[in-house]
Amino acid sequence: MADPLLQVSGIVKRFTGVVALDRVSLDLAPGEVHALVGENGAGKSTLIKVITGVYSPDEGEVRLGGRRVEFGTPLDAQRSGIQAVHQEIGLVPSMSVARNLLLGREPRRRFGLIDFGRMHSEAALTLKSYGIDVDVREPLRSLGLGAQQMIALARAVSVDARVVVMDEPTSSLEPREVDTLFGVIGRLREQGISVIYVSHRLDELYRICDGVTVLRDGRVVHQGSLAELDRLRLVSLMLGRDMSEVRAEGVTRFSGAHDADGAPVLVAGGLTRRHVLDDVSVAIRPGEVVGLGGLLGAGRTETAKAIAGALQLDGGHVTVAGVNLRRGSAAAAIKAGVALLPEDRKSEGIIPTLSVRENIALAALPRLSRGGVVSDARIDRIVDTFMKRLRIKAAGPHQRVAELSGGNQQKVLIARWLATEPRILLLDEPTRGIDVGAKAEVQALIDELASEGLGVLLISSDLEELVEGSDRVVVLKDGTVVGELAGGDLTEEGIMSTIAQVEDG
Amino acid sequence: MTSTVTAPAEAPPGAGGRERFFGLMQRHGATAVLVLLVAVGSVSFSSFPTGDNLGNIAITSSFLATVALGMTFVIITGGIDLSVGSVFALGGVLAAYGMRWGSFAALLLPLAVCGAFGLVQGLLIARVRLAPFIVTLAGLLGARGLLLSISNEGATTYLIPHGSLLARFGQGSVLGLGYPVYLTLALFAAGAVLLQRTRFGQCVYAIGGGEDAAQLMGVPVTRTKVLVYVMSGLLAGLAGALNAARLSSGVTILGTGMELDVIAAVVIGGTLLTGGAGSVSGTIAGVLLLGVIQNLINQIGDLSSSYQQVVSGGFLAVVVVVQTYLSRVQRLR
Amino acid sequence: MSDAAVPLSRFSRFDRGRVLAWLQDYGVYAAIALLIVINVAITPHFLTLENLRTQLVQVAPVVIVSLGMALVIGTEGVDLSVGSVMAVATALLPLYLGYGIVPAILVGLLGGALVGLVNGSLVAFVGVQPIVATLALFVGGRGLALVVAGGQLKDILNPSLLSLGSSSVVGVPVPVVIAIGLTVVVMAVVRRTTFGRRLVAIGGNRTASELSGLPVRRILLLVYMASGLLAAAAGILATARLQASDPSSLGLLMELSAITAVVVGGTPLTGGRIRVLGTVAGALLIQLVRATLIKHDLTDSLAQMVQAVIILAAVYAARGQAGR
Amino acid sequence: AKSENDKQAGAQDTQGQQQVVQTPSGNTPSCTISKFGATKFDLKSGTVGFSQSEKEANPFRIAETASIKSEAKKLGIGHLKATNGQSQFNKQISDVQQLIAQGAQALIIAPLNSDGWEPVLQQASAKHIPIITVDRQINATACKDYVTFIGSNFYEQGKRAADQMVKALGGKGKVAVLLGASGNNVTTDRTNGFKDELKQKAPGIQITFQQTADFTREKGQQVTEQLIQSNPDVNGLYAENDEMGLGAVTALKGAGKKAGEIKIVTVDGTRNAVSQIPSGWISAVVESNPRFGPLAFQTLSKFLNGEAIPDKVIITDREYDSSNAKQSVSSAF
Ligand SMILES: Nc1ncnc2c1ncn2[C@@H]1O[C@H](COP(=O)(O)OP(=O)(O)OP(=O)(O)O)[C@@H](O)[C@H]1O
Ligand SMILES: Nc1ncnc2c1ncn2[C@@H]1O[C@H](COP(=O)(O)OP(=O)(O)OP(=O)(O)O)[C@@H](O)[C@H]1O
Ligand SMILES: [Mg+2]
Ligand SMILES: [Mg+2]
Repeated sequence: MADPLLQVSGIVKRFTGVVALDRVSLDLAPGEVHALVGENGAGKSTLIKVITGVYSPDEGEVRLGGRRVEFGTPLDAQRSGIQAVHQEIGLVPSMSVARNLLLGREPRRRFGLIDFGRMHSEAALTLKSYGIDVDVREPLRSLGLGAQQMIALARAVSVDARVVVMDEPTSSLEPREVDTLFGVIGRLREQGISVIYVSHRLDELYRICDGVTVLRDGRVVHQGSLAELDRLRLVSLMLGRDMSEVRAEGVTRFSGAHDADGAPVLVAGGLTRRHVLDDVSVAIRPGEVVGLGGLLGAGRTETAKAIAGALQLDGGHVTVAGVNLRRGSAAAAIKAGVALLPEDRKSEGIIPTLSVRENIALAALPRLSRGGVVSDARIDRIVDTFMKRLRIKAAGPHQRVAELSGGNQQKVLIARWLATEPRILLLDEPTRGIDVGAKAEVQALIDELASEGLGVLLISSDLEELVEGSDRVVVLKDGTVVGELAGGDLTEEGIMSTIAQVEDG
Repeated sequence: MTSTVTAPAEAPPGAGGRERFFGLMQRHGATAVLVLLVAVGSVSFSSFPTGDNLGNIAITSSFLATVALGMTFVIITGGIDLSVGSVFALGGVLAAYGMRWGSFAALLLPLAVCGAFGLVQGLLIARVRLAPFIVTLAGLLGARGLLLSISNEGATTYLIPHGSLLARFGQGSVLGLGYPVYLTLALFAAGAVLLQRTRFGQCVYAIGGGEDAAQLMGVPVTRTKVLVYVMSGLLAGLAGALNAARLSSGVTILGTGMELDVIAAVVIGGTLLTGGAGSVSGTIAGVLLLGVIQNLINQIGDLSSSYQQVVSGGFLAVVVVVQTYLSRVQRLR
Repeated sequence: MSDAAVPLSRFSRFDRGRVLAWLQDYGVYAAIALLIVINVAITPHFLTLENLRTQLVQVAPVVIVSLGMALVIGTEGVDLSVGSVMAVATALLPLYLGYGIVPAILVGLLGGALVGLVNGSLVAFVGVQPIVATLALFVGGRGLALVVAGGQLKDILNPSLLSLGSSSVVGVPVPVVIAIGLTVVVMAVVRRTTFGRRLVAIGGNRTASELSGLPVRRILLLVYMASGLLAAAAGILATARLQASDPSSLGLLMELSAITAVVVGGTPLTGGRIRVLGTVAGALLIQLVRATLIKHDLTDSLAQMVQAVIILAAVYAARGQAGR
Repeated sequence: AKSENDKQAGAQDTQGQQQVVQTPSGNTPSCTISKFGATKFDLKSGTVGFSQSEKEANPFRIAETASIKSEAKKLGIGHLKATNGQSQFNKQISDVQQLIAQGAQALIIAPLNSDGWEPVLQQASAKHIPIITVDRQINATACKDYVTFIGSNFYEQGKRAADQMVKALGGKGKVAVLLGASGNNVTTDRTNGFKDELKQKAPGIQITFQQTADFTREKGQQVTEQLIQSNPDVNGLYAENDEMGLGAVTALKGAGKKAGEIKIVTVDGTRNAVSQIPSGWISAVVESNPRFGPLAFQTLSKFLNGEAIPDKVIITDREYDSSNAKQSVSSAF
């Protein structure tokens, strides 16, 4: 192997008391695609932040091309040729797509003035090559999370870099975009650019990664070539459990069909919002898991939000158990038993300043209090139950939720909604960023909830999950329903071809 | 919505005139209210739309505007600068004090001291990471204290002699508008270019839109924030010096409460206090709105001072409600 | 709401982080202690009961206003109108004293609540940014108070109202008792009620709170009304103590004192977190600083600069809490 | 509404003691309309502008404005345009400029500050508008930049307060001073007059404490509360206005002191303060008479009629002490 391009050695990083990284070392050869795997909270993002200059390590050193480097800021790292796509995207939502893409390297005219005409056309062109066709002048926040992820990616690889670090770049991407991404990684590899790749989707790792580092509780538990490590062993290393135990569990934890019977508990009809949704109708029976399929920007997130009363609509109605919901009121929907797990947990989900405990109790407060006074005992009970049931990894219920790893934050949000004892669960990418172990748990949970009689709407960019988990999948495209698949027709290919058909016709 | 601030945002495909109209309103809500108010004023009071009167509004507003220009940058980064009123007064006193070494020194001294003041505040905010509100509140006290100690607890008022270069600049006028008005316009033009058309400006927006994200994207956050506070200090000092030149003296009792007027002007101009959005053209409109409101209250004439306050608070409420409403129509789309 | 309950076992050996965390949580208290020690050493007649009373009585209205301000700041807002609300309350009082002290106080409080209602409506329903929404009443409120009072300072002669300002309960002056009582109430509201939990959540992430079904607008409205009510209560106490209704100068610059108290006490201006006791401590700290400077007869110029430095030092000690 | 004591001193101040011109009144009258270069106009049909500096929210300003307005009414002056600077100096400058733009033919100004009138003086002299300043002087040339000044001598008031203090203390003791707002001319003059006179007349009296209480009652109370604990040996207190003095009285009462234990001397002569003299809480009050209306318009019409005007019209202020307080309290303002 050639001399390592990037050498990380003996990194220790502590946060008030918690040791997030404990003497972590890692070598990266030029052109190598290196997988960094581990459970939620294992320390992957922290390591990446150390490498990219966001954190400075308490101990240890980073060498780039043999020279020791110390980055004070991400800017220093970028100047040395280390680019990153961070887990929480790390773009500015209020700025336009083009500005986000080209911030800091805008095309300029004389006197250093930015040439907006060229900037917009360049941005549009770049994004087109990644299959993103959007108005680059619109603010970034108007896009779905998947599209934002692609933009962050395009931003990171469109400059000269020596190392590109990707922290869960595919967590919101469809198969089509994943393919685009892998094409990009292939090109980087050919140019001798190294990639550190973090993902909880194991099959992706096997498709593109050469080496692997497995982290557990901040320590390296395995390092070597990925090809030599079979999938089962990888999982057992990550989770720190026996091979046999892992083997017993399948790929996904869905049991298959549920027996949903009786009248639909939720009927949404004619949901319409200009430019976004056009006459979308969905019905869910108790005990049924209905999937929503579609490409980026198909309007799945909007559909879920519309049902939950979180989106202003131009038309349409939502009834729960025969009762019409007041339009545009999230409170009314929640009261009727509709719970929405939002896609963007950072801006729409967690309350970063509050503790795990308070985040979990938030939506269920009316049930957990009497006469406006909260009952700590009841909250403790519920929080305890869900922290155990979902295996939330935190220093304790009083730790600030912002300090949890991404996956654990997601579990906290799921707990928040389960605590309200909903009748209908709208899950927008529920397993996004969750590790294999936890993912299986969440999937099992969805199954279990459905069999307890909950109606579930499942949105997932993981097609396998969608197909395995749903009883029926409604396929959306450009804000309209273009098909519905169930039973034998419900396959990954089926969904893709339904979408493609419309495209042709 | 920063993207719409710069480039003339094209209406989305298929959008009707209605949406284009609201788009325009969102960017120029304060301007629209201003135009309305000027129209009403002109119809109601014959002595309002005269050249003299409008020239007065312009020169009076020009100092507030200069200070507000710096504040606009600060607020877009998500910060705030409460020290501007004191620094404004300090700038004036320093200018008059510096007159003993000539007009040139009289201009340089306030710029140097007030710039340094901004630098210290900026470093405390960006490097030591103290809350801008508190740092600049301390700055408000500190600058006032400095002013008092220079002026012998406010007992000494230094003068800027008639006919000195500085005084002539502060008091002269062409075409019915004072020189400071032209300088302010030039500063705003430069400010607009800096904010909208340079990388520095992009960084300012990015920091306000999300400081952590901006940091991750490689924005020099610390440097940009420090610079923004330096700018604010410089502009407040400059405005103070020019005002002193106009008044021919370093009046010590100026600037108390000015910070709130400045913040109000900036926010009415459509800049979000949470950062990430705003424009300098809006700020001009905001400043002029305040000036016109004040002028109209005087035009009404026989109001007691208490009623004047009530009316001006009421005006303010109506203006922000209308302005907020206009912007929201767009945001909801 | 200190969330520093990370189990001690997780702290490995001596830890810089631990010291920092302690400082962050208790910086204000440390600063107060330090200032008291310094005063005992250098200020004559400092350690007397009389002096303690003076400081507490003077700080009581500031504490009460700051409590309301803390609630507002917890929602990521700010209320500039508190000083004007005090003026409104003090202007209303003498007008209704003829009916007795209780109706007069109720009218004063009502005035404060109404101002809060207007503020809250502008913020919650119209969506105006808090700083400008409350600025309108900051300007207009005092004018209104002066209109109501006919621009006049009026002496207060009603003995029961006066005793509110000057009498004591078991040796503790009534204003102090009231301030302590209100502190306990606000603390209970923040810690123990759904309202309290929700208002911090709104400050932490408004979108998420809306999606979680919280009645965001209603809560915001109530928070601003609470701030108005508390400011009015402070205004009434200050009136009783001054033995005069002086709407032109009562509560001037109170908004800055209150915001400073809240922030120095460790509540970030970015919302999402409220420290009630810290706020009280912040107010005490400012009071002590001012008292020290006055007692040592510093010139105004020096006093202002020293005050600036001390505020910065206190916030530096508690940094990390004070928001970005 | 039903107030506790509806008969409290109101703004109606008709039977009050009018201003008396000091004799000999400074210089000999020398300023005439032709020397000044103004154009004559008929007061009844002309426009007169009045610029007040502070809100009419303290007895002095209330009485001053009321006096000007009622005198104008009495004389049948057609257009009196009044503005209020709300304690912001730049606002007062632009107020006056607006009055000029609105066609004021003569100006009566109660300046907030003595320096900094350059822009106004320039505009007024270009249009030959006569200016009379009341209660505070403008630092400029009489009969050239402005016609004349009518008012008290603040330095003199300070000196007279010192004389009263010497009398009350018997020439020996420790005195605390409650200063007015920092940077204010009135504060400066009343302080300097007091100190200079003490130094000269009673070296046995020491000033051991001086802190600003911003001319307000509340601050006067708070500062006094601190003072009596840190300086328990103080036996005299000079408050530069009545309000601070009354605050000090409240503080002393609250601390269980007896009337006369600390001798208080104040300046202004409001009814509230004078009525504290018989009970002994206040030892003496030096008057600063705010009823400028009659004298101002009398001077103005003399000037317009071509008579010569002195360049300073200094009024005699009364003093109240235990000998005359009871009788004169009804004529206080
Ligand atoms: N700012 C912080 N303060 C305190 N603890 C932190 C902080 N950031 C991370 N941690 C802790 O460090 C550990 C590692 O977190 P990290 O985000 O690196 O996990 P991860 O491997 O990226 O997990 P995921 O797969 O869920 O993204 C976790 O226990 C987390 O709680
Ligand atoms: N080609 C595209 N790729 C990505 N986003 C697009 C595209 N075209 C349009 N968009 C925008 O992205 C927004 C995202 O919509 P929405 O979030 O409802 O989609 P989604 O089906 O949930 O997809 P996602 O997986 O991104 O969440 C759309 O409103 C649209 O404005
Ligand atoms: Mg991570
Ligand atoms: Mg989506």
